[in-house]
Amino acid sequence: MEITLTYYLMLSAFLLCAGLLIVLIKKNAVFVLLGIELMLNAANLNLVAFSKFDPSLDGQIFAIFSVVVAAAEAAIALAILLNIYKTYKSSDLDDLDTLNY
Amino acid sequence: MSSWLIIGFTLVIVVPILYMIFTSNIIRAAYAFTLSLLGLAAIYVLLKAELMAVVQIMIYAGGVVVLLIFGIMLTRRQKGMELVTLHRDVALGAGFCMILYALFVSWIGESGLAFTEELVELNQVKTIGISFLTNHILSFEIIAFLLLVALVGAAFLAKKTDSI
Amino acid sequence: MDTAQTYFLLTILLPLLGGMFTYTIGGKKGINVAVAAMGGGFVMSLILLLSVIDQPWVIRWKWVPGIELGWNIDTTAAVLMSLVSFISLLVHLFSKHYMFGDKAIDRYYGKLGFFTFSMLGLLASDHFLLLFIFWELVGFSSFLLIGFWFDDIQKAQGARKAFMINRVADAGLLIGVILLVVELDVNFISELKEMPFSPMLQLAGFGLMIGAFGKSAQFPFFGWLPKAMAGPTPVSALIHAATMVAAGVYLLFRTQEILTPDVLAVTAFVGGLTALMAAIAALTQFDIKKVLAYSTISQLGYMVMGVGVGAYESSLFHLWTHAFFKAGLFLTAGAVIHYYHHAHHHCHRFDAQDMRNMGGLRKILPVTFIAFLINGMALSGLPFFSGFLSKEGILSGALIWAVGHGNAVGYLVVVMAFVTAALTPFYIGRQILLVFFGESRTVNKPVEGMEPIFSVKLTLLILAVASIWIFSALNPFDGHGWWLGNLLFDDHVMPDTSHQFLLHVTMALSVILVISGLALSYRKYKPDSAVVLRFKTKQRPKGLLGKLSFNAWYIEDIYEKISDGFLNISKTSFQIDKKIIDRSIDLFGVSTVVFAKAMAIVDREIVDGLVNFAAWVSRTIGNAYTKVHAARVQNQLLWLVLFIIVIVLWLQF
Amino acid sequence: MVTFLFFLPFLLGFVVIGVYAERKVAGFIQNRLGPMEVGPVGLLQTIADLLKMLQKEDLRPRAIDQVLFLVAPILIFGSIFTGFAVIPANQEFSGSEISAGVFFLLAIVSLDVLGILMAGWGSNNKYALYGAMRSAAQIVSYEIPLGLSVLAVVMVNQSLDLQEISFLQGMSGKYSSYFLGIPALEVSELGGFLTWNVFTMPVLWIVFIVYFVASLAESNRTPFDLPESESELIGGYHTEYSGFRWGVFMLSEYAMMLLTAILAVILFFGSWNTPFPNMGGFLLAEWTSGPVWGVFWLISKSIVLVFIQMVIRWTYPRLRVDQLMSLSWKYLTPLAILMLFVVGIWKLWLL
Repeated sequence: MEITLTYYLMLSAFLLCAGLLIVLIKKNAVFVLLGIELMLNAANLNLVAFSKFDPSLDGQIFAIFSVVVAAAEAAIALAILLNIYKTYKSSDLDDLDTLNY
Repeated sequence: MSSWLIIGFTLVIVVPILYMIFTSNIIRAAYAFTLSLLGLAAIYVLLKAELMAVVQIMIYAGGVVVLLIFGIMLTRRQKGMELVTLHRDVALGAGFCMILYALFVSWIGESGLAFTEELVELNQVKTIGISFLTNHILSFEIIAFLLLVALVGAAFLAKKTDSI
Repeated sequence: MDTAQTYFLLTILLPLLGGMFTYTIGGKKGINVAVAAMGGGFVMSLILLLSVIDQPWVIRWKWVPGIELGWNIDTTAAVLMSLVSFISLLVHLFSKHYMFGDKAIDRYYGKLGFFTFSMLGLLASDHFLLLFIFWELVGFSSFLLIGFWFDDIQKAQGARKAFMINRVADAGLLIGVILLVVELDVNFISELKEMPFSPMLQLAGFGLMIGAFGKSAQFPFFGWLPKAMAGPTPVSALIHAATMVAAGVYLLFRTQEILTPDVLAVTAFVGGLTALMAAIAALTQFDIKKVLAYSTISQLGYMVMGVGVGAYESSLFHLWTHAFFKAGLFLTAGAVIHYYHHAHHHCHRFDAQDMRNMGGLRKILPVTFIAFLINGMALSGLPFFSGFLSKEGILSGALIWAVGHGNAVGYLVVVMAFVTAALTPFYIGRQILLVFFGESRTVNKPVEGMEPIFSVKLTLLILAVASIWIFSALNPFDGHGWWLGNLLFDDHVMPDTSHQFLLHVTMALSVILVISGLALSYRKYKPDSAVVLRFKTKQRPKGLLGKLSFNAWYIEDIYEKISDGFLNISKTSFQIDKKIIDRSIDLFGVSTVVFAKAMAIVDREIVDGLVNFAAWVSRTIGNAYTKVHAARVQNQLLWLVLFIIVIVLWLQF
Repeated sequence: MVTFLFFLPFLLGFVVIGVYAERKVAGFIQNRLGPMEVGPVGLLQTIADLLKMLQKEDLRPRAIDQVLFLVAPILIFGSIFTGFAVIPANQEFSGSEISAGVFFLLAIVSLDVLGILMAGWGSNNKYALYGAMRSAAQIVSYEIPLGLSVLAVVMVNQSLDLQEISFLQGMSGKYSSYFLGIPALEVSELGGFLTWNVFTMPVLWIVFIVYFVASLAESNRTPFDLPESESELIGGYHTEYSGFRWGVFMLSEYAMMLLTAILAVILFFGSWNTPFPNMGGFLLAEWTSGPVWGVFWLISKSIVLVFIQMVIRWTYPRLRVDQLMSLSWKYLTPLAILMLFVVGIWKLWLL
């Protein structure tokens, strides 16, 4: 069985859709964060897979950058989450409806 | 051998993700996510991207996931209540995502991106390191600065006082 | 800094610095420093006098932009400055003995230096504002001196009263100064000249006059001077003899060029009236210092009257002679009091100033007696003493003035002046007889060896000798023969020869009056007379006139009544304010509140109701619309995904 | 696979001896004898304890999260043991040939935080959770000075491959090596301790101290053992474990000690190179080099460091949490950054 680029792309698409699904259907904010990370990983997989056929390895470099950005994003998101939890005593996204009224 | 390894590690990725979708236990979901990340790192190794794999383990598995688990523990640690989360709009979300996945699959099939030839071995760490400090020096600096700002901001946001 | 400024600054600052040094360092050495500095100041004032004989010194400096202040030291100022320095030096010397042992003596010398500085500054200042500043400084430092024994509540209150009365009169001076500086643009005393009559000028003149009255203790304000006796006796000598009280006379003398005839007339009349009233008050006093205080007021009345009638050079002359003999009288009185303090130091309730307790001091304090006698004679105006000369000038001036104007008020002034001239020897003779003659009425065994020490004796004798005629004028019968007169007033000293007759009349009359006054007092108060014997029982005078005199025309009670009246008025107006005005304002407030409540109901129910209705309508619509785009992140993401799919499909197909 | 075959038995043996040695060292420091009863001078004491431990009942409290509770010790030991995969044992055998070897080692070892958190959470016990949180915070904090100090060595040797770093510290390196970094003192031919990193680059002594302190914290040893401080947290994250599972935790701790010691030896003290230099006719370095000698030198040097770790454990008192954090963030991290800078300048300008 030949493993081609298509295989990785399919896997990446799966990761993306799974992440999107988690973002959409989970009520807990931490879960949503997990979903977002998953989607970022899908992008990374794509980049790395493409860079396998590229001598300059720019794809990998870009993927490393994106991993770093993901780390920064996770830190900020968690800090915000902690503040939200302190304020609302809940990490459920549906409870954050103060602006609705 | 290699193909079967790839398929095996694909399973290591996919099964935990499916578990994540169906479970309502956040902690277990986080560990499942870690497992899939490790699987992804293995895939990277098989893609000859060793540095990327190590970065994946170091930053995602060692950093981001620890942070996430910390977040979960900090937000739910007061009571001994069950750490579960509820689902919402399951049918709608699943429908949309399936449609999207179908579309992706059809596109990928149509696109014909099916390279198979492989590059010669090269010292990836060295290549990437030189690229970082030559072609991508600006991005490198910006990303470093972004990281610094984000960490300082996160520390400021998460500190105990209420003066936000 | 040129020589003039150096001399001047040394003159006025040396006493201040010496006093401050003493106050800071304290102790016996410090006192010597103060006395030495005062001596230096006196020497400097003499040098200053010598250097300004030819040419007056005028020193000007910019104070704030547009306003110049200045000193003006002409011969008059210089003479008076050296006089003040001299008296102050003597007082410094005398106090060394008199105040010996007082625990706050360093503070005393500090205050003394401060007072001397203020007085010298007052004499030297040229600008009216500067004059006012030093005027107030003099008042304040005299308050400090009078209230030196402030832990005695009576003395503290006396100091306060003296100060307050001064303040009332100072308001007049302030008005006058402001009118002069602001309205009439008259800034410098040395540049004064005759001005055309104007109501403003009249008003300013009255203001200055009131200020001078206050400082010189004239008729409505003379209550403060006896109060000021609360201070130490040397202070009384300093304040009453030469310095502070002379400030008023000095002011009038300096500004007489711009005083209108009306002001002068009032000045002359009030001066005469004061002289008479104070002389009468002095008749029945028992306190040795109060007699002298009323006598001072009386003499000041003379001086003020002299300025009023135009005999201002005689006024200044009288100021000069009076400074010496009155200072001498006070200091000798101080010596007497000192003696009684020590003779009765075992008895605390003893009043060392009460003449009814005294008598027979002639043998115990011979030097003091001689000094007192000479000074007393000078005061009473006996020929061959300085007092005769200067008083002669004032009396003749008044007579000439009255004859010149020919109205009833003028003659009234003359009559009052002559009556006073007869009363003066009477009360001073009474004092001498009561204090020095006969036998002691309390101390049976005279305390020997209480004659003051040499420096004090020297002080007393200097002052006594200075009261002999020869130190004022060569001719013992020439009232205008002051040998400083030529220096001070150029050449117009001699009156017209047409009044030669009046001069002779005055002289004869005054000599007769003085001698008869003295004789009368000897007849009434000679030793062992009935009146004197009665004093052992400490009676008070009886009869209307006696009470009036003893209580000094009840002037202080009138002050009390006035202040009570003011208090009552203010209380009444407070009640009116509280009961009527506040009530009406409260009523207005309450009615406003009620009206506002009513308006609030209208506002809330009708105006707000409309707004609320509008808000309700929009909220209802909004709520309905909210259902469509629910504010849930994930719902919106769901819509987002849907639209992505739709767009993708649309692009694809 | 070779790693598996060589290091796993070695590790087990090391733990048995290490526990015994630790007790003896403690006895020596506290001026007593230590275990004396079982076997000659108590040599069999650890074996006896091991047997007792293995026979214990496998206790599982009812309220635990079964999966996490069971997986946690395996994850911890697994991650640490994976770290051994990249360790070169001698010239011949260089472990897994990953070009980012030392980086991989740090990364995979950092996974044991997840295991600790898993154990603490899975136990469903307050003390266990506190211990786990403390431990995670500590390990994450000390990873930074640790990584920076390793980075300094990496800069000196310009390689992430541990085997290459090892070669550079001997006679067979690619580049010439200079004693104390002075080009006049070339020692490439002499070998021995003269070519070790700490001697060719003396600043690395300071870096080594930073590394050593951080590695103590990484392996949760005294004075940084507050995650499991018995007196406060009754054992920390492994409160609820017993028997064999507890033994795995113990094994992980000793494995971590050994791993950090071996890494220190590889990075600073010449890896498997001999300490004896060639001296004229006495070619000591060449006589004492070879595959077997390499393993011997590596292990013996590591055991010296482990001994130092034990001595420190029984000498110093435990730190407070705030002291722990301030030590990491206020002292070690800035010092490591400064040293990185100094080493970089030294490398660029002097060599």
